[in-house]
Amino acid sequence: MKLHEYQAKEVFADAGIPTPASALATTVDEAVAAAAEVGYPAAVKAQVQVGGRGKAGGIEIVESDVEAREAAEAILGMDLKGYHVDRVLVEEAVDFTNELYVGVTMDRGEGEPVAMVSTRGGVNIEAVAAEEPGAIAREHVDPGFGMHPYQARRAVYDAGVDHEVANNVADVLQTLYELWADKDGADAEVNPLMVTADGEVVAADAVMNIDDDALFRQPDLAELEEQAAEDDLEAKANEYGFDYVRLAGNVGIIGNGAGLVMTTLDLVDHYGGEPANFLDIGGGAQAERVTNALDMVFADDNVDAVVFNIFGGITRGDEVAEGINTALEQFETIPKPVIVRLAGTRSTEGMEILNTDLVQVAETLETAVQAAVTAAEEVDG
Amino acid sequence: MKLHEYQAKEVFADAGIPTPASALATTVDEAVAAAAEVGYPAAVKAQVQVGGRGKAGGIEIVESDVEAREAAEAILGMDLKGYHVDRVLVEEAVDFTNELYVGVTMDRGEGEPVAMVSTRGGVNIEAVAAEEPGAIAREHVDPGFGMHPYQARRAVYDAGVDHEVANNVADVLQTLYELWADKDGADAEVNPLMVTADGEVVAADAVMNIDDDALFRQPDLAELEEQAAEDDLEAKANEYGFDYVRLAGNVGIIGNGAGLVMTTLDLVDHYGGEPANFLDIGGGAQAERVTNALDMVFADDNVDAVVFNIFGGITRGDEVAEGINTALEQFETIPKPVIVRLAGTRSTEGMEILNTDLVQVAETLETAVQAAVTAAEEVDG
Amino acid sequence: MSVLVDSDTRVVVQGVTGGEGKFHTEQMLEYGTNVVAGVVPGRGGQTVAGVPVYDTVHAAAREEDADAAVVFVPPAFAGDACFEALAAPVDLVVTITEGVPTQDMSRVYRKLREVDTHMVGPNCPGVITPGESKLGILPGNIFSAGNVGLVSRSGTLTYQVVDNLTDRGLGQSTAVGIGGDPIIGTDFIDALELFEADPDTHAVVMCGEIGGEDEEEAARFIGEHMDTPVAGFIAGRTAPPGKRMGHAGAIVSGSGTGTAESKITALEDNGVPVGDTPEEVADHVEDLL
Amino acid sequence: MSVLVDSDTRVVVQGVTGGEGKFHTEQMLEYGTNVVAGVVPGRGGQTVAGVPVYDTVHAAAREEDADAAVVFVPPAFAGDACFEALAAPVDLVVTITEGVPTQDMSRVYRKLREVDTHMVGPNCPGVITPGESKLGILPGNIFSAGNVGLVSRSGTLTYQVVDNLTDRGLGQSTAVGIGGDPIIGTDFIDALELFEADPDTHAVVMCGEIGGEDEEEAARFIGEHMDTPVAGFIAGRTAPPGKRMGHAGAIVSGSGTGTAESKITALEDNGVPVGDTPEEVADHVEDLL
Repeated sequence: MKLHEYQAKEVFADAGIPTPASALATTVDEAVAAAAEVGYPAAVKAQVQVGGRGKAGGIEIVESDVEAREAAEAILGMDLKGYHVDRVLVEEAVDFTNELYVGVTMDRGEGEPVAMVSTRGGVNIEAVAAEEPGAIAREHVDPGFGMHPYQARRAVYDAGVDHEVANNVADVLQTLYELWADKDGADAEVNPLMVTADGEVVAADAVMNIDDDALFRQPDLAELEEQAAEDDLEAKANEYGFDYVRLAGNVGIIGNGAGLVMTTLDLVDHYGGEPANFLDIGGGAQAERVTNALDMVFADDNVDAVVFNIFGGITRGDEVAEGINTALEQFETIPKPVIVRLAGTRSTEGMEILNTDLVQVAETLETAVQAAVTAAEEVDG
Repeated sequence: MKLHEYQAKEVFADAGIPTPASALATTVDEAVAAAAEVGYPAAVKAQVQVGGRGKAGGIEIVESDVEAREAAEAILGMDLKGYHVDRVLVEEAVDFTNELYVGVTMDRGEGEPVAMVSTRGGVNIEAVAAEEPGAIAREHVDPGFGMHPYQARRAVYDAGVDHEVANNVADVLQTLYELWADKDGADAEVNPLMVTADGEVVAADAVMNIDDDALFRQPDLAELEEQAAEDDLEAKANEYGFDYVRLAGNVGIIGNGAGLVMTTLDLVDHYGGEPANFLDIGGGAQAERVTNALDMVFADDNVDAVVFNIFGGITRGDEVAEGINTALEQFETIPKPVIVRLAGTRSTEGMEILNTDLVQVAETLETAVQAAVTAAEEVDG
Repeated sequence: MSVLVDSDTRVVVQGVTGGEGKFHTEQMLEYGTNVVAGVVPGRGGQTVAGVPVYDTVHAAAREEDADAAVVFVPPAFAGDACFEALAAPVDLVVTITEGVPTQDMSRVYRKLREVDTHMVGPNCPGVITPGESKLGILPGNIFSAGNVGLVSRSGTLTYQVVDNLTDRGLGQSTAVGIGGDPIIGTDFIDALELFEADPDTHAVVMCGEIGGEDEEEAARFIGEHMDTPVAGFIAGRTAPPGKRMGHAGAIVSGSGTGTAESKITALEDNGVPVGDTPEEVADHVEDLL
Repeated sequence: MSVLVDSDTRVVVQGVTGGEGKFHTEQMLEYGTNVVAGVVPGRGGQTVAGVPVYDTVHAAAREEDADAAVVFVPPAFAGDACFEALAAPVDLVVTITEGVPTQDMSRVYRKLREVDTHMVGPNCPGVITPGESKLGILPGNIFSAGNVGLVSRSGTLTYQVVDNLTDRGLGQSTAVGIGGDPIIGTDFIDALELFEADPDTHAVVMCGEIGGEDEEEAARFIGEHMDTPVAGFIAGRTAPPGKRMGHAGAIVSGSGTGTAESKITALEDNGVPVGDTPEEVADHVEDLL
């Protein structure tokens, strides 16, 4: 779960990290009033969960009420990399002498958290990491002890931060780590952390992503969650609790287990077709989930044929077959050809149950995919 | 630092450990009103930081306003093992079916915390530990990770706590550990943790001792601190910041460093005298501390002679000598003979500076102690 | 022979009274797994599926000589359940639970490095030595005993590949589903090391997927340290960059690493033939044996 | 030879710009200690007492090849300073600071068990190898080089005993002030082990005091594992039970253990003569050599 910039800044500010004066606005009038309140120059920033907002026209610096109104009118309601902008953060534009980066994330390879500091803030830090890894000081943190204060200091001095602001930056990093740990962070970043002429530091941007698996114990943050799906089908997938990704092709794919579904996609490609989606219905697929999955894939106008591939471990083939029958019986006519392949637990029973008036069956993964590719070509042709 | 029972209960209750309804009273009328409020039967409990209050008459169970008044009149103002009782805790008397013990302390030998549970609560747990160590389940805690929930459960089940209340007891132990860790506890105990007929648990007593060295980061608890010194001299020692213990003999002892002062006591005994006190003025003894130390020992009517033994490491002999001179010059007549022995850093210079009109000097620890014992005998005789 | 589990493995099931825990305990018993105890705090003294229940893993290990644990407890308590198993101690912990908070696993992983216990998972289908013992939720009927080791990040994909192997008469020594979470107890290299040391494993299949660097590192390990031949499969060739596909492992970062291509190249560079389809993987294994 | 420190020991002083830190750095340099760096965050690049200052111990260890650290930082920061020294890493940390919260030391102690570094203290006078190097606040002038090892829980009592030894011409190989806090890095047994392994230590003096069980355990260690003869001293024979005398170690519990009598008996039972006075300790050492 990604927090919006304004949400992350509120969390950071509550923990004591300095942030600019700011206010959220959902209308142009609110935005102008907010700009007047925080004072000029002010920044008007689109609140969408996507990188590169500035270059895409989502951030404007304004010097007057007139400019604030123009910027708010331009940004509110705009489509920014596929996301609709329905709110802006209006904040004090900080006068800075330097831009730093501080961040905390989980190093998967090491299995432990890592805290990072760089004097190369204000830019794409991934690019810095790739091109000049030495420009980022890293401290791996023992998750038993948490980050020792000396580690925050060491990262800051190793990164070459000026002595005048080193203590302030170390404090921000320590606080950021503690937030990350307390709030089940996936990533927590300040980029840039601006250094002002009088040696203060201010978090000019804020990123805070929360581990979805830990939201159950972060009720305050879970409340903030909101759908930021790119389109209606992805919104529907969220509602149904599916892992779903929409793609460009015309072969609809439903399966259980991420690896097997990805493999099905790969086989569609391998046999000359183009996958229309990734849809993992997960383990223990009951009739309702099967119905929902078919509903989703049928609703995608791009889909010309569907391959339904279930390998039963926990999932029982007979239950899936019943689900498919029940789901399809609701349709007067089946909108797109469906090829079903069941394997594993109770798959023989399942294959026997399947209503072959409604679906085509296949014995193996390979033949199922080939049949779906062929069917899609026929429809498409 | 020891919290009073009522203070510890407030801390425990704030953290979610069930405690009986209660109110603090400093007058008889308040006590009667409090008893009426919590309901009868009620317990009237002297708030002094000493064990065995019950046997000493410091706890009474009362059934009516009349009994509450009698108990409060008897307990308020009483002298309980040398402590003056100026407040009582009046609380609901809990009807129990079982008394358990739960506690957390630092195991010095292992260098890590230990959590303990026993079904032998309500009695002197030290005696249980000595006579039947198996009756106390122990869990050593990794101070990096803190106490894992499974450890609380394991301690509770290993102790043989009934299944019906095991979860509740495990919760109390977990909370107690977290309090102990968060608040820099030295010891945290609930004895007894009462089990009621309906399977609830209630902390009928509460012990919370705080690590004095950590009070700087426990401002809320440091505020609670109050002098509970047994007598005026010990109160004065607290004021001066000395480690001081009053003893029964007539040879006053001042020195630097606990081990050396204890050794000086031992030598007084060895040479046939009796130590009047332990007084460690610590390192870096300046004139003011020397003056204060002499003031304290002179103020003890039991003292007939004083041995002043300083071995300089950080402490400089010349500074100590000046301190002694300055301190003694304030007296018109020196009230008791003072034998001084200086060794270590700048001791030669110190010995030269000493005003031998006011003090007697000795070259070695042994001769200094012997001289003091002799002087005390002469005065005493 | 085999790795991690065999018919002597004495298993305790944590969370044995839950829906999944109970169902799969019955399935494991039916398969022949030596399930000697279950653990649920407060349920000690009861019996589930004919197996005695204890309040703590410690007591189960002590009373029933259990040396392996399978964790079915809900995600919020799974980290603690792993710590409990490690402290019992047992030699192997297989954590089936899906959705365990990553920071909990980071703490468990820290502890794992200090102890001798192996851990597999979380979010994994488990470990099976066909004909001897299975710990987890793998469908026993698709496996057959033999000499092919299998290690995989994915559940149902594993079943697919095993199905193809079994169809050809290529039985398995042991199959290890390591799980797709960001932090796992046993990674590819750990499993490959075990297979390399097992004289009865004559070839190994490694099923990877997009995301992370583990397959690349495993490829280097194979090149440098393994004599046993390995065949590979990588899922996610057609996954677009930046999209999260299912579990945490299946995401392609924007840069050049973590892609199917980089993984396939790394494997092939280290002498590992990679199949385009599960069927082709079985072909490669036949060639290698 | 000697234990823990010698003239090759390269020392970094943490908290070198504080009052005590600066004074004792000068004292150490004057004694001949090879102090190569100081550390104070934010003061890197400065010089104190002729010694270069770094922002981190890591940088000091890297740039100046420091292999030992002396900690003079205030109690609130001392635990962190110990962790910093352990991570640098250095081979020896001597923590002088008094009043470090016990829970902080418990965490440091946990870390100590995982690393190869020795730690002495906290709340200790330090370590000295006479004529070579001293790390801490011990008054160098009372020591003389020789073959008697000394280990003590107490500061000024150590000086007293050393004074008596030096007076008789009984020089010291190394003196280790282990400190009287509840949790310390090096205990009696650790120090005795080092002395036993040192061919140039021909006898050892062990100064204990009332409280805890360490002296009793050390006595058993001596009886079972030491060929080098040991003489003992125990302070607090006249201390009444239940009274806290000075630092945390000096408290007698109500029961039979932790008393001077139990410690003296344990030592004597293991062949360690115990002096009634510091003077008598020197007598015993003369007899043992």
